[in-house]
Amino acid sequence: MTEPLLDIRGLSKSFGALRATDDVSLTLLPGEIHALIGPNGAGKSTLIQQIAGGLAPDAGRVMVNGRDVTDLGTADRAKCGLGRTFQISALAMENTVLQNAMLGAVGATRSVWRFLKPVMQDTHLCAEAKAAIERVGLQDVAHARVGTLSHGQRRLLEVAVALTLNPKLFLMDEPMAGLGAEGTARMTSFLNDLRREAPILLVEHDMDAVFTLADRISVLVAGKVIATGTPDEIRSNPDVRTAYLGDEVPL
Amino acid sequence: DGVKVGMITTLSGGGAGLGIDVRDGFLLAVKGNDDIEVVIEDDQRKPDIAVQLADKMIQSEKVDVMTGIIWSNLAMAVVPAATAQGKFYLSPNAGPSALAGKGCHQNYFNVSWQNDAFSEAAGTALSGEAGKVFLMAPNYPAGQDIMAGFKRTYQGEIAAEVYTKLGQTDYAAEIAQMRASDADQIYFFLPGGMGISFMKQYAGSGVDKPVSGPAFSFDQGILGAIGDAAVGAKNTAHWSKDLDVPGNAEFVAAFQEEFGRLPSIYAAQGYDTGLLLASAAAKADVDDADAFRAALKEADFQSVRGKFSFAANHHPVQDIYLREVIKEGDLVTNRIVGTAATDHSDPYGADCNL
Amino acid sequence: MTTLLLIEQVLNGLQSGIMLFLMAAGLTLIFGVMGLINLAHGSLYMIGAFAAAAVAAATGSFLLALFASLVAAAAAGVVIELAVIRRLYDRDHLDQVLATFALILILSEGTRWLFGSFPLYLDVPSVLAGPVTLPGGIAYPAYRLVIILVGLAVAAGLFLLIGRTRIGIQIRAGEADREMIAALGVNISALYTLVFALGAALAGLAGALVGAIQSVQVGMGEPVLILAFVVIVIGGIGSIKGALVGALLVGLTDTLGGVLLPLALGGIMDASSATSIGSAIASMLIYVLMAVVLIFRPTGLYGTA
Amino acid sequence: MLPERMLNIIAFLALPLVAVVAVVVDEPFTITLATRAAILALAAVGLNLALGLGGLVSLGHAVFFGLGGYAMGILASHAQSFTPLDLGFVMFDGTKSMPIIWLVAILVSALAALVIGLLALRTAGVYFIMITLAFGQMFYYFTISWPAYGGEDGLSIYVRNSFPGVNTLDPIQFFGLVFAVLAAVLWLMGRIETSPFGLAIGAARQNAVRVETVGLSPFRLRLVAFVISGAVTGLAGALFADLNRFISPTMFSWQMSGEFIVFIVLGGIGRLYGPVVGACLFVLLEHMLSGVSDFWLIYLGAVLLLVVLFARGGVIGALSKEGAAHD
Amino acid sequence: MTLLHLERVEASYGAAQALFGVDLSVEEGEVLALMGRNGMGKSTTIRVICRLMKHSRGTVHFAGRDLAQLSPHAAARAGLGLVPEGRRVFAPLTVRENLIAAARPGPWDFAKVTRLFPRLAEREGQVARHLSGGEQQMLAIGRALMTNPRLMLLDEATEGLAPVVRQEIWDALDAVRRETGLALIVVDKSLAELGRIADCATILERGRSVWTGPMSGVAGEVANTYLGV
Ligand SMILES: Nc1ncnc2c1ncn2[C@@H]1O[C@H](COP(=O)(O)OP(=O)(O)OP(=O)(O)O)[C@@H](O)[C@H]1O
Ligand SMILES: Nc1ncnc2c1ncn2[C@@H]1O[C@H](COP(=O)(O)OP(=O)(O)OP(=O)(O)O)[C@@H](O)[C@H]1O
Ligand SMILES: [Mg+2]
Ligand SMILES: [Mg+2]
Repeated sequence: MTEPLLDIRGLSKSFGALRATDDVSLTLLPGEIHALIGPNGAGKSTLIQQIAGGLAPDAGRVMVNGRDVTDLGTADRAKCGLGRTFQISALAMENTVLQNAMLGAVGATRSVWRFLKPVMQDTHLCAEAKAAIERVGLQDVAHARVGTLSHGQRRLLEVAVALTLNPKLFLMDEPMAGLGAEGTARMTSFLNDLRREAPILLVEHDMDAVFTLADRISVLVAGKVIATGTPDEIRSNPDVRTAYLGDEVPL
Repeated sequence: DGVKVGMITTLSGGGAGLGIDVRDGFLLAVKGNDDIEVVIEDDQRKPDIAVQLADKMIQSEKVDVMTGIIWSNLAMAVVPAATAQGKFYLSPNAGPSALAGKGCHQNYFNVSWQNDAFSEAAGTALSGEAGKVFLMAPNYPAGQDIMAGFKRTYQGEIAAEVYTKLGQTDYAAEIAQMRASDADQIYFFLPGGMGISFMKQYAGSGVDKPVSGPAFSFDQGILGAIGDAAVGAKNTAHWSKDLDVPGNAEFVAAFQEEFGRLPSIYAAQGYDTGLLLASAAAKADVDDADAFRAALKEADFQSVRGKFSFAANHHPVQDIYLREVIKEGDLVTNRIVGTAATDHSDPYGADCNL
Repeated sequence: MTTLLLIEQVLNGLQSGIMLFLMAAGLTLIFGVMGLINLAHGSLYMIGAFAAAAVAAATGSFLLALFASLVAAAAAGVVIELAVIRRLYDRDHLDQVLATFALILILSEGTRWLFGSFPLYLDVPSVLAGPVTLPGGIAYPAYRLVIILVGLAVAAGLFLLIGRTRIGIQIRAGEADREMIAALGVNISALYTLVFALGAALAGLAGALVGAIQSVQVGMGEPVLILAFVVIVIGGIGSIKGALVGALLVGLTDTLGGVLLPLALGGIMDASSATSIGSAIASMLIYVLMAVVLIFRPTGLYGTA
Repeated sequence: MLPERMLNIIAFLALPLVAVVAVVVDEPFTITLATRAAILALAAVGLNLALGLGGLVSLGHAVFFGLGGYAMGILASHAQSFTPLDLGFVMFDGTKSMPIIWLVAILVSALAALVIGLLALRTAGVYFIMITLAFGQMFYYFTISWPAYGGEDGLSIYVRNSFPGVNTLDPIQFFGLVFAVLAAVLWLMGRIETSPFGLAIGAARQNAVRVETVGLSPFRLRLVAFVISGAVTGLAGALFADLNRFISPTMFSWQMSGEFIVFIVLGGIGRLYGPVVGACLFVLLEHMLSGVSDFWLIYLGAVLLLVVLFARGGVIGALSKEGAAHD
Repeated sequence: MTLLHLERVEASYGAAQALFGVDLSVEEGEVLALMGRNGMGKSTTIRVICRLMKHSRGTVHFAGRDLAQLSPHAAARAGLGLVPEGRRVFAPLTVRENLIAAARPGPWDFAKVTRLFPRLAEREGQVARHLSGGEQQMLAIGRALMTNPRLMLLDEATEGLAPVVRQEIWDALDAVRRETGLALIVVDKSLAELGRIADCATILERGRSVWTGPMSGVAGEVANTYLGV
C-alpha cells in the first residue's frame, strides 16, 4: 500500500462542553479525492482548521508526507505542502486577481525578503501566477480588483492561489459553494484533473459533485466519523441517509 | 527709525490666558509709541514652533528685539539662539536658572523674575512662624527649581516633599498625605489648572492647614475660577494691583478700561517689558547695539512694581511682597500684607560672567 | 505609612477609578459599542463643564447647571453627528481620527472664543461642600461620594442598556454590519444619532460633575480623552464591565503608584532622588499597565477578538 | 483632474522650487519652512510604510522621532561640552558629524522599533493604536522627568552639526541635504512598495489569513515593516533636531504622532507621496492661518474637516482621477 | 395583485455598470426564481430591490409604492426580508441577539424560528462568529423570517447547507407561503430544488433580463443557453 500523504490520528477539539471533533482519524492517499461530508456543524471546518494549523487540537497528531506537523504554525504547514481554500473567501480584496496569485507564487518561492525588485517584473513569478489564473479560467479578469468580482469568481481565485503554491495536497472547504451549475460542472472536471497532481481532501455539500469526484467518502456526524467508504457504500448506508443525505441522492 | 519687536507667545489652546495677558500688557505700554513696531506670533506652546517662529522673526521680519515667551522650556529653546544671533531678548515671564547663571548673555534681559525668586522670598517670609512645611510641585524642572528656592531660604523643618505628575487633576491622594503628615503648613507650586483643581479639592477635604505658594497659583486670571476656596491663602509676588507705587493705579485702570478685566501679574510684566523697551528706544538707536544695551541696562522706567533695576546678570533686583487672597465684594483678589524680600536678586548671578 | 492611611489611599484609588469611569462612560458607548473613534469626546466633556459653569453663574443652581451640561453636550452631539460623524461610519478608522481631531480644534477654540481664555468658576453645591466622616474615622469629601454614586449608576444603566435592551442589541448589530441592520428594517441612522447624543450627554455630565472639583478651562478635555481611551482599551472594547474594571485598575495604579513608589525607592536611595525618580516612574505607570495588559491579553481584559 | 503620477511629480518638485525662489527673493525663513515640511514629510513617509502599506496604525511613532532627536542631542551635546558619554562599557566622545549621528539615530530607533514591535504586534486594530500610544507616553513622561538632558526644558545645541562638503549653516544647503535624504527615502519606499515584500505586507493588511496560507508569517512581515518604518522616522527626528538646533520631550508627545497620521490622511492614505503632500499642506496652513486671528485653529480644523469629508483619498485622491487608493 | 415590479432597471458600482435593463415582477404569494450564470447581476438586482444600492434608471415598485423614495430600513419595513449573499450575520452577537435585533411583530417569532431550525436553539447563547457555515446560513434565514416580511429575498440562502436541511427549508418556506401568502425571490444554484418550489423564473444575462416564464419552461434549450446545463 502507498504511504498516505496526509495522515491524521485521533484529532479532538472541544469548545467548552461541545466536542467539535472527537477522535477523528483519516488518511489521504496519493492521487485520490477523499470527500468529507456531514451535517452542518458536524465539525468539518474545525477539522480542516486543525489540519491547516489555524486551531490547535486538544489531542491527536497531524502528519504530512510522513512529517509530524502538529506543532507547526499555519505558515510552516503551508511550506510543508499544504494548500487550502476557505469556506468563506479569504483574499486581498483591494488587490488584483493577478496580484493575489502572485502572492501565492512569492510564498511558494520564498522570495518575500526582497525589497528592491518590482515583483510584477519578475518574469518567473508572473508566469507561475498567470498559469494558475488561466487554469481556473480567470485570465479575462486578471487585472480586475478582487473586490469587484462576483462571488463565484472569487471562489475560483481561491483555487488559483492554492495552485501557485504547488502543494503536495489540497484541503478544500466547499469549493463549489456559490458556483452556478455551469461553474460547478467546470470545477468538477477541474478537480478531477487536479487530483493527479496532488490529492484533495474535499469538504462539500454538493452531492452531485461529491459522488462524481470522490474515491472515498468519510461521513462526520457530531464530531465523529461514522462511516468511511466508497461512494456506493456511503450512498446506501442508512445512517448516512438519515443524518445527512435525506432523499436527495437516489440510490 | 524705530525698533521692531518680535513677540512670540502662546495665544491659542489651553495655556493662552497667560500669553494674552502678556501681550495685552505689552501693547498697552507701547500704545501710541511710533518708535515701536510689534509683530506677534502664536507659538501654540510648542517648542519647535517657537524655534521656527524665532527664525522667522530674525530671518524674515528682521526684528531687533524679541520678547513674549511664557514657558521656561520654550524660552530655553529660543533665547540662546536668538541672543547668539545678536538679537535682544526681553523676558516678560519665565526665568530658567540656566539663563541666569552660566548661560547668561549680554543681550538677554529678564524683566520678570528668575524662577526661584518668589519661593525664595516665601521661604524667608515663612521662616520661623510656619513650623513644619509640606512641599508639593509638579515633577518638572520649573517645579524642582521652585521647591529648591524655598528650601534654600526656609529655616525650619520640611515635613514632606511630594512631586506630582505634570498636568495632574486629582489630588485626593496628596491631600490624604497632607492630612496624615505632621506638617503645620502647605507650600505648593501648581500653575494654571492644576492649582485650581488642588485648591478646590483641598477646600472640600476638611484639612485646614494654611496654604501658601508662589503667585502663579493665586493670580488674578485663575482666582475667579477657584473662588472662595482660595480666600486666606498667602502668596508671594513682585506686584499686586493694590501696590501703592506711582503709575500702578493708572495701569490697573487703563488695563481694565482697555480689556474689560483686571490685570494679572503677567499683564503687569508685559506692561513693564513694554515700558522698558520704550525707555531704551527713546535713549538709543537699536542699530547701535552697545548703546541700546546700556540703555536697557539702566532700566530707566517707572515700573508698576515700584523700584526695579537689573543685577549684573540682567535679572531683576526688586522687592517681593507677601499677598493674601481676600474677597472684595464678590471679587476674589489679592491684597498686599507685607514685604517678603527687599531688593531680592537671584543666587545664580555668581556664575554669570557679564 | 499607617494602615489607615493605606486604606484611605486605596479608597482614593477606587474613587478616582470611578471618576475615570464616569469620564469614560460616553466614550464607552460611542467608541466601545458604536465602534467610532471619537477624539472629540474630550471636547464634549469640556462643553458640558462650560455650559454648567455658565448656567451656575447665571442662576446659582447646581442642579440647573447639571441639566444644562446634559442639554448642551447632547445638542452639540446631535449637531456633530448630523453634520460630520454620520458620513464617517463606513469609513476607515483613520478618517474618523482626522475628522474628530479637526473637531477638537474647532470646539476648543470655539469655546475659547465664546468664553475667553481664562478658567471659569464652577464649585460644588454648598450642601455637599464639606467632608463627611466614614466608618473608621476617615474624613471624606461628601461631593466625591456623590460622584461615586453617579458613576456606579451610569455603569449600571449602560450595562443594562447595552447588554439587555433591544436597542442595545441593535446598536451592536449596527456596529457589526450597518447596511445589514438597515436592510432588516432598523432605522440605524436615527438610532446612531440618538446614541451619539447620549454618549455626548454623558461626556457633558461628567464634565460638569468632575469640573466642579477640577478646573473648567479650555483644553481640560484632552488628558481626559487619553485616559478614557486607556480605560476602555484595558477593559476590552465593547465591554461595560471591562471599562469599569479598567477604570478601577487605572485609578488604583495611578494613586498608589504615586504614593508608594517614592516610599519604596526611599529604601534604596536618598530621599530626594527617591521622590523624583519615584514620581517619574509613577507618571508612566498607567501606560506600563496598559502595555502589560495588552501584551498578555491582546484584546483587553474582557474584550473579544 | 490630473493623472496621479503628474501630481506626484508636481508635489515633489514644489518643495525645491519654493526653496530656490526663496533664495532668489531672499526670504530665508521660507527655506526654513520648506525644510521643516520636508523633514516632517520624511517622518510621515516612514510611518506610511507601517500605516499605509501595512495597516499598522501607530500612534507612537513620535517615539522614533524623539529617539532620533535625542540621539542627535546627546551626541552633539557631549561633543560640544567635551564630556565623554559613558555608556558603561565604552566611553564615547560624542560627535558633531551628521552621517554618524544619522547612523546612530537609525540604529537606535530601529532597535526600539524591534522591541516595541515584538510586544505591540501581538495586538491588532485599535488595541495596536493604543499600545503604541502607551509606549509613546512612557518615553514622553520619562524624558520630561529625566534631568540629565534638560528634562521638560529640553536641550539646545547651539550650532548645527556638520556634513562633509556641505555648509549646513546655510539654509538652502541644509535644505538641499534634507531634500536629498527625502528623495532617496521616497525612492526606496517606492521600490519596497512594488517589491515582493510590499505585495506581501499589503496583503497582510487586507487579510492576514491569506498570507499565512501561502506560507508567510504576517507577524514577521509586520515586524520588518515596523522596524524600517521606525528607522526612517528616527532619521527624520535627527534632522528635525538639527533644523531647530534643539530637542525636547515634545518630540515624543502623542500630538506629534497624531500629526504624522494627519499628514498621511490629509495627503491620501496608501499613496507614496501622500505624506509629502500632507506635510507640506499642513505646514503651509499652519503658517498662513496663524496670522489670521487668535482663533485660527478653528480655520485649520475646518479645512481638515472639509478634506476628510469631501476629498476621499486625501488631497491627492481629490485632485487625481484615481480616487481612494484603498479603503 | 402585483407585489413587486421592476422595469428597465439599471445600476452601477461606481463607474462599472452591472445592470443594463432588468424587468421582473412578483405576484402576491408567488415564488420567483432569479437565475443566471455567475456575475450576471442576480445579487445586484436583489441589492437594488432592498435599496442597498440605488438604481440609476428605471422604476422599482413594491406594494404600490415607489421604492426609489424609501431608505433601506423603510423598504424593509414595507415588507422586504433579505437573506443576503454571504450570510452577513452579526458576528459578535449571540444567536439569540441576532434574531431579536431583527424582530418585528407577526407570526414568526423566536420560538417559531428555532422550531424550524432546532440547531439554532442549541446554539442560542453562542456568538455568531463561532457558528459553522451552515449554522450561520440558518441564522441568516431565521433572521429574515423574524422581520415577518411579505416578500422574502433569498440570495443563495441554502449555500453550504446539508441536503436534508435544504429540503426542510424549502418545505418550510413552501408551507409558510401557503399559510401566509409570503412571496419569495429565490436565487439558488440547484435547478432541481428550484423546480420544486418556484412558480416562475426570470433569467439574467449580462445585467439584462433575457427570459421570463413559468419555472417548467426552464429546461432543455433555455437552460442550456442561459445556464449552461
Ligand atoms: N470557536 C468556537 N467556539 C465555540 N463553538 C464553535 C467554535 N467554532 C466552531 N464551533 C462549533 O463547533 C461545531 C462545528 O463547527 P464546524 O464549523 O467545524 O462545522 P462544519 O462541519 O464545518 O459545518 P458546516 O457544514 O455548516 O460548515 C459547530 O456547532 C460550531 O457552532
Ligand atoms: N462591489 C462591486 N464593485 C464593482 N463591481 C461589482 C461589485 N459587485 C459585483 N460587481 C460586478 O457586477 C456584476 C454583477 O455581479 P452580481 O454579484 O450581481 O452577480 P451574481 O449574478 O450575483 O453572481 P454570482 O452568482 O457569482 O453571485 C459582476 O460582473 C461583478 O463583477
Ligand atoms: Mg464548515
Ligand atoms: Mg450573487
